[in-house]
Amino acid sequence: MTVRIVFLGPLRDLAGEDSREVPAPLGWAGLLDAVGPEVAEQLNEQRVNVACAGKVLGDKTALNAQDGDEVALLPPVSGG
Amino acid sequence: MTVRIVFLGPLRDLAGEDSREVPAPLGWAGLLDAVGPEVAEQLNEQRVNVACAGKVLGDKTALNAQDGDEVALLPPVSGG
Amino acid sequence: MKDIRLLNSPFIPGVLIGPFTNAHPGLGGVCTFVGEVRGEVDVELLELSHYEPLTLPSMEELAEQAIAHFDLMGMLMVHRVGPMHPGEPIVCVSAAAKHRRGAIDAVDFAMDHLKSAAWFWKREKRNGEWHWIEPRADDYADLARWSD
Amino acid sequence: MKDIRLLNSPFIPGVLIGPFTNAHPGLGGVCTFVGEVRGEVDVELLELSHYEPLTLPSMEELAEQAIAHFDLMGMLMVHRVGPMHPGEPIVCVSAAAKHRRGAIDAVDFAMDHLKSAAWFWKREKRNGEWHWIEPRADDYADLARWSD
Repeated sequence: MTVRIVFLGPLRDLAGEDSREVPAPLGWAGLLDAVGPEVAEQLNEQRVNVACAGKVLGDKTALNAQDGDEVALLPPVSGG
Repeated sequence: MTVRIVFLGPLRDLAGEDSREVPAPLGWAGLLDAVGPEVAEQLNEQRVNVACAGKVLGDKTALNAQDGDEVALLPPVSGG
Repeated sequence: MKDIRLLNSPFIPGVLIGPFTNAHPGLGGVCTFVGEVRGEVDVELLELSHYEPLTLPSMEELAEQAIAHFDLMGMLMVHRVGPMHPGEPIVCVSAAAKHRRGAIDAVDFAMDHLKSAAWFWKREKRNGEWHWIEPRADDYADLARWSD
Repeated sequence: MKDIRLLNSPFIPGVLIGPFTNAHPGLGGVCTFVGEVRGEVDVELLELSHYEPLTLPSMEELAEQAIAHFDLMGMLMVHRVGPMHPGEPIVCVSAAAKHRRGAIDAVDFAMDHLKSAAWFWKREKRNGEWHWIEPRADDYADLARWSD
């Protein structure tokens, strides 16, 4: 009964790991608790997105991850 | 002591030939006379340009072609 | 024809663009943009990471938008991921259309979106240390051109 | 590097673009447009005529303008003349630059000018008869975008 949190890009360095397993279900408050204060501060910024089960959330604070879901923390991108 | 008039694009069909030699010097009035009424009518249109000795004339009515010059009649282009 | 790929190893754009072009008989024009890892003085290595569950689906969706919006016959969109060296192609976008305007605008549109709206994160190694690259303000401005 | 050519026979764009790209180490991006003779239903042959003393000098000047205005590292501009068949490339413009915006805009600029401000005349043979092609109003409108 777990949710996997995935840290992308610079958030990976901040978290010190690629991913972390936490108990399901997982909401916004639980996510902020689980990732530690530094990552939580980034998550509160508007330009950081959250995806759950392969979908980017329009309102990340409405996160409601269930058992087996992957929650991805997506900092600002830089492709091309 | 001649000027060579070159007919480009559709003007070639209208003139019925690729080029024509006429006596030098050649001015605007002489050019209109030399090319026949159909081509002259086209020449009077703003979108038809005239080049003399490899330069497109800003004011084609100021044409003043000397012996050995080539005068090119340039209808609207369609490249690319 | 929609040909969208993520590649882990170097590629030669011409090898992709030739067959892509030939796949669209009757086309009027093909516009192609190839971006390379710039050889800044002290960059040893560049690494592009991505998030698999989002990256390819979002590129597919971007290509579909471009095809519909610019009336394309086809779009090729190839992006490298992983470590790469200066001088290597990192992205290749190609659009085939009946008319040149659609092909050129589609490439412009796709590149702006890949730069600042696709799920890639770039870092570069200089003097043995990794540095994350954030999008430039210019990239956001370029993207905003399409949001009218 | 400025590489401007008029060609009397068919060419393969990739054969030109590979070496052109390799000639600019340190580039950020290369944008290329290739226009082909469209295979309209009844077109047998297309013929492009030009005026030698003006054509190549005006293409050279156009490339110089583009290089200066869009801060290019190089420009390739190749145009077919003479008779050609549907499906054959008729024009290839490629721009190499540090940044993608310059490369894409330069190709856009060069194509608009080649379409309606370079010394080419196009006619096509349909059912055994030649017909001259005039520039479309769209082409003039495209060109006007650059005259601010």
